[in-house]
Amino acid sequence: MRNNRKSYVITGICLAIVLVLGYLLVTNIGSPVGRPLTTLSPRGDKSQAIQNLIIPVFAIAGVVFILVEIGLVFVVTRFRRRSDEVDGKDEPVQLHGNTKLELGWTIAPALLLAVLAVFNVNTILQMDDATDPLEVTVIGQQWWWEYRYDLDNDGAPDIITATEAAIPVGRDVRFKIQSNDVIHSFWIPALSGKMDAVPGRTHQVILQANEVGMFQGQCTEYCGLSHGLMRMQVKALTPEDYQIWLTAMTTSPAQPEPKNELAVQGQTLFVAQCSYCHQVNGVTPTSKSPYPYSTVPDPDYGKTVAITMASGNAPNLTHLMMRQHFVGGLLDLYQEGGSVAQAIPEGTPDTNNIKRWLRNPEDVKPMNPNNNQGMPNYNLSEAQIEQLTAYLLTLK
Amino acid sequence: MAIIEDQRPLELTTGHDPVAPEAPSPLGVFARPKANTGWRSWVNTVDHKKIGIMYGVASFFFLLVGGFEALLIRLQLSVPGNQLLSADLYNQVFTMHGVTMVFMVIMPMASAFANYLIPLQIGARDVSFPRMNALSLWIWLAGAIFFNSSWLLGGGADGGWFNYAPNAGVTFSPGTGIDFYAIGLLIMGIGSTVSAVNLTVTVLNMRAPGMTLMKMPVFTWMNFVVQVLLVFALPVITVALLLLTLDRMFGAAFFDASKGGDPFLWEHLFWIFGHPEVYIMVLPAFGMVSEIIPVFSRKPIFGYPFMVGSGIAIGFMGWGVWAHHMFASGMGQLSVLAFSLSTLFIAVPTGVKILNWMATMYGGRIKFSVPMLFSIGLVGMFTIGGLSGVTHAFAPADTQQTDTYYIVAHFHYVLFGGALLGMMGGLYFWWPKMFGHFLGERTGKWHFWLMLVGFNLTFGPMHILGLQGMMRRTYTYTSVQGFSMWNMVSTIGAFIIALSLLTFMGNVVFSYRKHRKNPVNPGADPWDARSLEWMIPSPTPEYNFAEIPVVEEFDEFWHRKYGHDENGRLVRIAKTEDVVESSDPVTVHLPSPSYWPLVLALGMPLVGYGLIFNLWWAVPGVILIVAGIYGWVMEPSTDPDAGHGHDDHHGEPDEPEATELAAPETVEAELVSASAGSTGVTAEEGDSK
Amino acid sequence: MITRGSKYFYGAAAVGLLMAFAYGMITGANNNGGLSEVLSSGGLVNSIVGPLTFGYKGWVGDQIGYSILLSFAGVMAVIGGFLTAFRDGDAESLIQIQGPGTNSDNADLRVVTPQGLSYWPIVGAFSFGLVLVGVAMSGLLVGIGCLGLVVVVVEWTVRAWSERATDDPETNRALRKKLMHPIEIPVAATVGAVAIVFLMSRILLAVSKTGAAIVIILVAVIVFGVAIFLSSRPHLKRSVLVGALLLGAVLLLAGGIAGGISGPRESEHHSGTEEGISSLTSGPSGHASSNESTSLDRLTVEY
Amino acid sequence: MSAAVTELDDDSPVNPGEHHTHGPTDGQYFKIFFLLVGLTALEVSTYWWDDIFNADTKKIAVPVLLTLMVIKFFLVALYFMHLKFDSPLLKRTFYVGMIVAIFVYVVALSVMNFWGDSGTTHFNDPPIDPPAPFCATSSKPGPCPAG
Amino acid sequence: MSDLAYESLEDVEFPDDIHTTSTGISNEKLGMWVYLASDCLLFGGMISTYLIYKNRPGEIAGLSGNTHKVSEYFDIPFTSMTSFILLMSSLTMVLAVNSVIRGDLTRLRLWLTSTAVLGGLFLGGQIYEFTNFVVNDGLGFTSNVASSSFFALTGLHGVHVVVGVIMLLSMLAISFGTRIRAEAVEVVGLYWHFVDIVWVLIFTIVYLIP
Ligand code: HEA
Ligand code: HEA
Ligand code: HEC
Ligand code: CUA
Ligand SMILES: [Cu+2]
Repeated sequence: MRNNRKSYVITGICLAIVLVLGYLLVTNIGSPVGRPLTTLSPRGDKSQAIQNLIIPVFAIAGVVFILVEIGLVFVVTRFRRRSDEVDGKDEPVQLHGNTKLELGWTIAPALLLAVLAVFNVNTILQMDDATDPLEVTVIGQQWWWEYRYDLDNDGAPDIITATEAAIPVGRDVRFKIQSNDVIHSFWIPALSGKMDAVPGRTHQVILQANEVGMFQGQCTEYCGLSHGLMRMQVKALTPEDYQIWLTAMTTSPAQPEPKNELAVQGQTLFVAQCSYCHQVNGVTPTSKSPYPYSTVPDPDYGKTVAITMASGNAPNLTHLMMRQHFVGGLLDLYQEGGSVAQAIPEGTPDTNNIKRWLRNPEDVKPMNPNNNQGMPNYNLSEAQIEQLTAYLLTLK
Repeated sequence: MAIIEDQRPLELTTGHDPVAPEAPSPLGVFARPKANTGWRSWVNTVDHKKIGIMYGVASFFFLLVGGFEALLIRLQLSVPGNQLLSADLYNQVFTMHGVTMVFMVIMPMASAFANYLIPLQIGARDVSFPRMNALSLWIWLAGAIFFNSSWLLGGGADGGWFNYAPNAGVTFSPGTGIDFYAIGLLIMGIGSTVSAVNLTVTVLNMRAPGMTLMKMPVFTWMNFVVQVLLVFALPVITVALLLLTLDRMFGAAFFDASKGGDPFLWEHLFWIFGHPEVYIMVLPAFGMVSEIIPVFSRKPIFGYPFMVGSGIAIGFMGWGVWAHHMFASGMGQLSVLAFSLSTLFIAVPTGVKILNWMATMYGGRIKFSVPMLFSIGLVGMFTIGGLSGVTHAFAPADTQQTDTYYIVAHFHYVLFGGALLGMMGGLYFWWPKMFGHFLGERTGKWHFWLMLVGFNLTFGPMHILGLQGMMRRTYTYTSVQGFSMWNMVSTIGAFIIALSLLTFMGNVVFSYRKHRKNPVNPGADPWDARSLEWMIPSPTPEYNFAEIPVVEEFDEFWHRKYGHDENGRLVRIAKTEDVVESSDPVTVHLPSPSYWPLVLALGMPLVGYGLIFNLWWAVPGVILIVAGIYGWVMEPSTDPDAGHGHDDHHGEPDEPEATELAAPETVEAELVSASAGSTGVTAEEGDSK
Repeated sequence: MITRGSKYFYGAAAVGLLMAFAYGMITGANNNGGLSEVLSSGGLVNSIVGPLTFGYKGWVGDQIGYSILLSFAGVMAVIGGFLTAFRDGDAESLIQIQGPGTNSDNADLRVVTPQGLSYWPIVGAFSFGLVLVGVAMSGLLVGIGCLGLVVVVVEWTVRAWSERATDDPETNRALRKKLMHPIEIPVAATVGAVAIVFLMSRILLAVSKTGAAIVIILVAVIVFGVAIFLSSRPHLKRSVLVGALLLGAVLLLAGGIAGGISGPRESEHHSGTEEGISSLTSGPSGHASSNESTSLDRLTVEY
Repeated sequence: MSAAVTELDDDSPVNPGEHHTHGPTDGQYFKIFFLLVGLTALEVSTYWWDDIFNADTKKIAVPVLLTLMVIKFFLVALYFMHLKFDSPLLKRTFYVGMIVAIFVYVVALSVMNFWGDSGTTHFNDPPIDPPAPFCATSSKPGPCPAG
Repeated sequence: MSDLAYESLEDVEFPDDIHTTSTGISNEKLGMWVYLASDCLLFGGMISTYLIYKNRPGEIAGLSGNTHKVSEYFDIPFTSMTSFILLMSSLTMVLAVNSVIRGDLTRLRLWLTSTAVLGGLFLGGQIYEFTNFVVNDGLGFTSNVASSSFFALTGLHGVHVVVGVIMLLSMLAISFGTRIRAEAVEVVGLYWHFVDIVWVLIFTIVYLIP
């Protein structure tokens, strides 16, 4: 009796739009190109496991979405009040409910979710599995990450580095996550999910990279001023390259050659000025008590380590130039950029970036050194900056 | 009950009463307030309707404030590397935005409706404790102003709205912003607790004859659930905030890991409160939609018991899912597992609601009035938010999504697309009842469509951004991260929302002007609606019901107008004009206005400033609070001198202080005479508690 | 409306304030090298800011004089405020009191003279005495005395006002109650509670550890027992009740003062008490008494 | 007490119940009080149980104490606070609060590993598992194959 | 309607719950119960905090103060006495309620006074205990998290008792001046007993279970 064509047409159009948009989205948003942090392009087996859960979940959510929204459009257009309708005539049937129907749509979603829950449980249990993991300790602090490798399992770290961690492809890695001040969160989206770094606790994230690559990461728990710029990288190397990296990192860099005068002066300056916080193994004094940089020391942070390898709570710069990024990945150390993982970085150092940092660190990254949070601006002269840069370049 | 029946005619409502000229009181400013008009009548009112309107106005103001902050956020993020806001300022802005929107917009706006409508919907003349009602308004407002005054006094809070420790401790946040957060929320929490107790008791105790619980309108039901949730959720955050205050101001170390404190304690306490809180925000809107959809579909709500039951179920289940905000916190696999599962199933009762609304519309005759548009919008938009909620109920998936814009998208879809859209619909729906004129229908449609489009443009792209890895609470991003395009879209969307809100404000102004020029009363029942509030004239008279209705059915008012024929089709049985109340009240006696709630509330922020800056400032605050409490307790809730002369208390023996102990007979006499004068008057003196 | 009577007080307040500022400024300048020096060296800002911020920033020379003048101004302003609020000296209210036909000039002041007994002068005199004695003996007494004086001033003022507020003494009393009870009752209640708590804790601190447990339960049982005894009598005499209360209060007061004077027991050498012995013989038994002496050293006593 | 008060939904206010009955007499209160005192004395005595009996008795002290605590709690709530005699609505109100509190906080304590608290001064137990036992001679996790 | 009020004294004490509220329970009483239910969550939170921290006096770097648990300093015999006192005060409170229901103002005042005094004694005991911790044992509020949470919990309870005592004394004062309603006494009594109940929990969970 009523003309419902219009309703079907509108509903159909809406459905078509939704489907087309959905298709475009699904095919587009997952692409990692130009989106270093995307969560939809797993490169490791843990992130793949998550992906395997996400896809059916999204699919079902998408189906429910379409059913509800298209249903809504249909109901609303189909039962709209038409211009020729008057109150009191042909009024709607007064339906108060239908218990069976309602029970139905109580139970059906519950069942659906129960099925999904099985996969969910399965994946959760999977996340902590690891075989013969390489263990790396990660320490979050305002606003950078430190990594420690204890190669011989003697409890004392053998490699201390910042910002960029190296792992071998194909091996499980257990990141043991700690924090030195406030809560941070360690996240390499291509490899695994997040894990918070909570002061006083040790958490773990297990991951495995399936291919060589420089994977971007980002601190994701709000941690104060520069939270947004607290980035990090994990570079996955072939096992052979990884060995090369290990060897390089465990041998001390050569002292600057005497004829490289700038660098020698830079070293002196560094020991005088910078060793208050930074450590270069074998060069800076090791016996200083930790700079009261943060007040939330991890149980073993600061006690054992400070004496042997770290002066204060600032990145250990011993092998600075072994890295492709610094300042939490905000700046590149080499002009060729840092997107390709190399065991020993090659290329021309980007001295401009280093100088920019030394000139005014707070210009690169907002920090609060007055409250012991971050690196102060020492108002170095250009000459001093040249010297320091020359010295830093020797740290490879 | 608050209002007794008295044999004298009502003298209160007209405002200017020629019979009783204001007799100058020797007490001057300390005298009991009498004003019925002008700003004073708002300051001293205990009328739930005026209080509701003040809640509404204040929360709308804060919507503009919070929205302004949101616009700043969006401007800053519109292009990569933007320098508009510094990192520090940005952190303050998003924190204040979140807190403002949650505690100063959505919650009080829900309170506005709850205050205004609950007594009307259950057929009462006021809430159970009218003065306490005023108190909760003033305390909340004092707290809100106190909290926002931090902008002028050293900077806003910058710890995020959930303010995780230890970043919120003095070591890492030495400024005063977080003190304002802690104390501001404590103050507002006191206000909300008072109001929650009040409204809980109101719903239980003040219902009209025959109005059993299962005959209450869904809106009242949902608000009842919300009040109960508040009663239980607020103390939890109170504990958390107390501990935080002790940490920050008194040298304790509850959340300071270096001294043995545990940051997890804060997380748990916050989210034990926080998750019920999100349902506290959305259920009132659900209630409104459940009123609007049946009216404009001309069908009863589908599955009333299921609607009520699912609301209760949501309320209960909400207590068992809080740790889904902590899937990435490292609390341990077993906990993650348990909370992941419990969270999944909270989709079930919510789904029941969505589907029941659709079933209500199904087979109806839908009139696309503005309130209905907003309601349909809610059904559509909330579903999106709910479904994204379900996707992060899967814990492993959530470890990829948490703290990204995907979450931001989720909660704006549920908060804006759920709570705010619903309340916008509510405003259009109840506006004629509150103010006696319609909001412009055509402008309203503009408002709706602009809002819907702007909203989706703003928050839709955030799903994509989040999945592409953009983390929340970042004050900037770099162009290589590939977030630029969608952020721009989102910013444009935000300004479309702003435009829609301007449209709304224009609508308010112009429809009022039009009404002033050419007053047309919409009548008691402009929408042909269903619940009791539509039985009484618009705008609602001060006494609400001239005669308390006796309720026989759910949707009582509707059933007085309509029945159905043998096919179950709707037929009219009575003319609306014959069913609605005519306004000639005979026997109404209203609670008298009072200043004390305001006095008491004013003391609170003073104590707050005292704690933050200098304890001496707290002294006047404490004095105000104590004077407020005792002034209140000693003041009869109904002014014996009001309007009808000295009746009640004159029988009372005016005992000179502490004279001899009364002999038993005297005692009896005392009690009798006291109650004689006070059967009604003492009635809401529990108020004095 | 600002009533006639209050105008004088406002005037006095303004004068006092000005005097205080001037006094603070001048003495401040004097302390910092003399007026001319200040004017020439740019210290002017300090000497202006000083009195304006009540000495928070900048200079105020003679603090005491400055404070006295300021307090004078404050008191005058408050009294003025009271008078405005109560419309004292307001022609209209006087007329209202005395009925039509009078105007403010021929109002018969005897009509509005206060009647009835008042204890406040006595309390006032007593407080004043306390202050005097206190000046010689201890700051605490001065404090109590001052507090007493403030109370007297407030109570007396309100009472005096209320007695002529209207021509109906009944109403006047009611007015007074309405105004003062919200202040009196909480203050009295708090003072009562604090007194009990404070005195009791002094007594407990003075006796030995076991003694404390015994004392507190004894006191409680006595209170409890007396209450039961009294209530079990068919007719309660008011005098008995008051007597019991008074006796209790006096005992508590005496005990508290005695306890307070004898000072807290010293945990180590409390010869003769069981506690001292048991801690020697049975050792820590859950209480880290071995630590007590060391931790005691580190501590600044907070009581 | 009338049915109207008992059944929330029947309490049509048109016809509410009569006045509710009052609580116990003074004498009954005294009895309950002495009961409470006795229970408390029993509770306190656990403090010396290891002295009086032997050290093992301390172990059962905790459950005993908790039981006594619950009994005392309900004695006060039901009698002194009239819950037993008042409208069941009040009972429900209070019990809902109590149950929510117990549920929420017990779960929170469990999640924070309270029950397994090792008593260390550091956090209860970092939820990291001990390194999986690994055998150098086998490529699979787990202890070395026998032999 | 109002003649009902004269019918008997029985009805007079609850002048407002006759035929007026939907549930037959007066607003004040219901309100107080709702508030008490809410308070369960408050004390639950504080007790949980204490439980979490009680064994963590925190011997890690950066800690100031005492490294002992609070529980090492408890004086159980003394605290038991204060617990008894609170029980007594609960008894006197119900007696007060019964008195006012009977219309016996004299005994009402007697019992109110004794309840307040007993409450005061309890507080005196608590001050004594705190002073002992601080002065003799060197364990202050900021010594370690265990002590902070202990003081916060018992302090919050103490504040509740203080409020209760002040309410009782005010009630006493009001009973002289104006009329007093049995309902009001009963409601204050509910509060008082709740504070007692909480102490029952604290005494067992905090003091007796080490
Ligand atoms: C009004 C507020 C509101 C509401 C109603 C919800 C509803 C839900 N929320 Fe949301 N949530 C927030 C406000 C809200 N949330 C906020 C503010 C945050 C962020 C806090 C912060 O970090 O700042 C948050 C964060 C948040 C998280 C944490 C994310 C993170 O930080 O990692 C999670 C995780 O599980 C979650 C889940 C859910 C679920 C499962 C629901 C469910 O209730 C949704 C149920 C609804 C539906 C599912 C749709 C309709 C159902 C059907 C049509 C039936 C069929 C459906 C299925 C079979 C699936 N929410
Ligand atoms: C409760 C409801 C609520 C509402 C309604 C909104 C509304 C909006 N929100 Fe908000 N938001 C939150 C709750 C809410 N938000 C919460 C809880 C957080 C988390 C905070 C945290 O992480 O701690 C958050 C965080 C948040 C973020 C993430 C910040 C970050 O993580 O870095 C963003 C980013 O775009 C955002 C944007 C917006 C926008 C554009 C709106 C728009 O819809 C706003 C629309 C309103 C207007 C546009 C106002 C119109 C004003 C005028 C027309 C006049 C102008 C006014 C003056 C000149 C005074 N919000
Ligand atoms: C007060 C402590 C402090 C001092 C002194 C200090 N720094 Fe730093 N420095 C830091 C901190 C903290 C960081 C990490 C900043 C970040 O990325 O957030 C840092 C980072 C750096 C980096 C980047 C390292 C990386 O891994 O990203 C370099 C290079 C550097 N500093 C060089 C210097 C030089 C050269 C000096 C001496 C002139 C110096 N610093 C003095 C604290 C200090
Ligand atoms: Cu570190 Cu965010
Ligand atoms: Cu949640």
